[in-house]
Amino acid sequence: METLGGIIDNYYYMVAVILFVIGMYTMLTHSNMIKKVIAMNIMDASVFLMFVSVGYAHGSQAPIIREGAEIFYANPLPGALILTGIVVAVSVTAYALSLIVKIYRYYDTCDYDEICEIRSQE
Amino acid sequence: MFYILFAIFLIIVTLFLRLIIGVEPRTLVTLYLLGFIIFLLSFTVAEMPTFGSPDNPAFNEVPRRYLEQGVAETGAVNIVSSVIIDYRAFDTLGEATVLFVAIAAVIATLRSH
Amino acid sequence: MPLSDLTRSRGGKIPIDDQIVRITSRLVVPFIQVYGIYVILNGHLSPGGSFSGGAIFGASLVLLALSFNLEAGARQIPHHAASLLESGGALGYALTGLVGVFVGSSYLANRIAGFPMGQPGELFSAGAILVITVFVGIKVASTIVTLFYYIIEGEK
Amino acid sequence: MGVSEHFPALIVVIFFITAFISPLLYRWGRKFSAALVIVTIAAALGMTVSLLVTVQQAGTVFYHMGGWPPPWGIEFKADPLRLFMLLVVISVSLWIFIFALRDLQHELKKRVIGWYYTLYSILVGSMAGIVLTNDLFNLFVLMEICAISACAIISIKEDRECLEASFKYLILSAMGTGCFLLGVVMLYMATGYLNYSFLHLELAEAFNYYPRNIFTAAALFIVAFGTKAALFPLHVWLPDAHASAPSPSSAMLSGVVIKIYAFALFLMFYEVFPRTLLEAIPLNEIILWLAALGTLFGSIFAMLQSDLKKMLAFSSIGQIAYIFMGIGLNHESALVGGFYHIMVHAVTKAMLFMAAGVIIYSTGVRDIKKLAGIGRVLPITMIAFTIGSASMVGIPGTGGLISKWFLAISALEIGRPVFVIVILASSLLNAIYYMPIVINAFMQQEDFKKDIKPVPRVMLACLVIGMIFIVISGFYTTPVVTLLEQALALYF
Repeated sequence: METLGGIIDNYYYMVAVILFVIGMYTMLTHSNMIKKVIAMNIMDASVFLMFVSVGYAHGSQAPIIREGAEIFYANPLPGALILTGIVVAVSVTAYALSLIVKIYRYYDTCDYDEICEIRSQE
Repeated sequence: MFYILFAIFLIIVTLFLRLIIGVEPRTLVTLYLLGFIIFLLSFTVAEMPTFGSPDNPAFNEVPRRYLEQGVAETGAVNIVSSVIIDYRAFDTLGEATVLFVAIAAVIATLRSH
Repeated sequence: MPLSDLTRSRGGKIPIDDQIVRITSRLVVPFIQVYGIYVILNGHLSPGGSFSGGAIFGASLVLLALSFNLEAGARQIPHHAASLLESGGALGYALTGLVGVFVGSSYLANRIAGFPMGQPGELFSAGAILVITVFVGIKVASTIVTLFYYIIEGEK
Repeated sequence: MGVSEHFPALIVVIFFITAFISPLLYRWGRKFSAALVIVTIAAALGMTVSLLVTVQQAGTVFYHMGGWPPPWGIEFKADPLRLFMLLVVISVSLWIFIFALRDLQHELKKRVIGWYYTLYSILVGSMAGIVLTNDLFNLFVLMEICAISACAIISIKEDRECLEASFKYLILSAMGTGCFLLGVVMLYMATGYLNYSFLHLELAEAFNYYPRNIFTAAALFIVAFGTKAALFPLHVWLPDAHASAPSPSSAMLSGVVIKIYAFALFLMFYEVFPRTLLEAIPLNEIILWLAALGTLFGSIFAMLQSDLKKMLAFSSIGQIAYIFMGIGLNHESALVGGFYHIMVHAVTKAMLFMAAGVIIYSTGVRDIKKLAGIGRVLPITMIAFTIGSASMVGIPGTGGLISKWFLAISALEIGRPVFVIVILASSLLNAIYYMPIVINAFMQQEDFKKDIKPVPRVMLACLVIGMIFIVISGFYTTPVVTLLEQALALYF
């Protein structure tokens, strides 16, 4: 019961974990390359969700300082790190897509199993 | 007792998935593996510092200094900006390099084929 | 239908040839660009910053290329200019960091390297942060445009 | 002090600056950018040596980026062990780059060679960063730079196999970094720090409150670095990627890149996680057994290959496992063996890939069976191959013996003779697949085709340098071993 209570308290983290596993499942079982790239993005997004929610506290506001007001600000560090993380994920995605474009040129398919079949026939 | 019940439950689920829905054995193995991972991770989640609580370990002196002295030390009102471009500027240099290397990789790949 | 088939069937052009799209995007693009520049320059004052602003600015150029045709869009930013901006943005960042080494404080130092801090909350404040934001904004905008063109050209 | 106190940052940054400048130089010709990269690597080498001298005199150097002290800013740390690693990385990459200058001209299209130099420079810079950084998130960013540039120097070759191999590598390493970042989140959540030293202190206390977080993080780190360093069951991407790449890329990837991740895992275990964690759950044991399986299975898979480069790639899986064995044995002299193996294997495997590259350049043959009698046509290349194989097997007089010796001795000291048997068995297996190639190459009286391209002198000179180094590392071991013992004493 204690475990269940902990999970309900931390439902943001639980959603992130479920998303992570969905991404992993898609990456392992689907043979379509574009789906693999999407799965990679889902995994990254789940980790970002988890990281950003670490920085949140109930009732806190965005960390843009306003003079003279007594405001409880959120932790700026996770948000700042995730900005970096998102750009990194975008770069990897761009490169993976460019590889898929070229693989499609050679085989006329984006499906990994079909590519293996084509190669075994040659 | 609990474990026996759980094992019977698993066997029934396996038979249901395999015989009635017709899931491939490979997918079945992957599903169980991922179910196991979810199981372990949810135990971890249950023990994590409570979400949204202001006395989490993450709210230590690091963000406090950013929030209290960030404006004076970096001159930027947006603390996220002052973290990414001043306190942790090398990360952002790495990030610009990631963008650059992505471009270089894309150009190299597309031009060579 | 994959994008490559579309481009092949229409002689290498993306088949958007619509008056409404063209005029609307021609109207909207300047505003998007100004907004992008605003987001970049206010990175240290408000939410946003170099990456969001650069992405907005780059998206405007991509919109232009999509609503007209690729050749006209490509004329907006020739390849060598794009690569100059690419390298220039990143190089500017790395060299701004070197200022700290030359004055003897530390790599990527801001206040202790003697950048003018200004009054917090004003546009020209925060020293190196503003400089670096502008460089990274240029870099991100040109990256988005270059990625778009190279992946489209790779289709041909 | 002057500029020299900024060396830890400059070693990394000059590679990035070179990479940013080099596309602008293509208009005036590739020679300028090649020269620029060579100058950069040489400068970095000089800085590393000077830093090593400073560190040995004055102790570990910390460098604060932007002048912000550790929990707030990013810190670089230069201790003797990291500098040893850096020295290996930078000098091996200089050596491979000189080989690449000549070899790439027949493997790549002319218009992408310039981009190869750019990517190479970023790759070396990011590896230097991974070695030096003392911050988890910075490690993540640098790992991604390293992953993309490593994939790009594979896919740059005009061959569709390279594209697939590179895609596979990219996806798996993206999964690895995803797992790594999840681990970082768990540690950050429990402690609020990202700096290694602060984490180490704080985790010892946080272990009482959030043990599961820390266990999960450790497991995720093993998966992440295991994937990237091709630890045995996670190695699936390696053979394709390393075999299909252009020869200098193979040398670089097999020789240096995978070891960087093994080193990063070492740092996680010895600098980040508290000792109590390793006592509470046998993480070392898991790594140790995976490594033992890896040494055996890597060699067994290698035996089944008919392609020369694929065989070398599988042999890398067996050899990287020795390094993990050094980490897993958790004993000082085992780690000396592991780190010695990092150095020796970096040189040996790079040289073997270079020799394979020379053979392919000159004759176009990749099939192992067709190599019979090649020793009479390409004598220097095959002598290099022989010495490299001898070092892989661990024949006395080569560096490969020394590392295996240290590993075996420490396995005996801890009282685990099983691993001595594993090391012996894997050496035997290595001999089974390396020696026939060598023997056939020299003994067979096959009439080789006459259409053999003359091998450029630069490439042969590179092979000779490798040979000399392997033989020296087999006899004159004292300076490196002393350095490693002193460096590792800081971790125990």
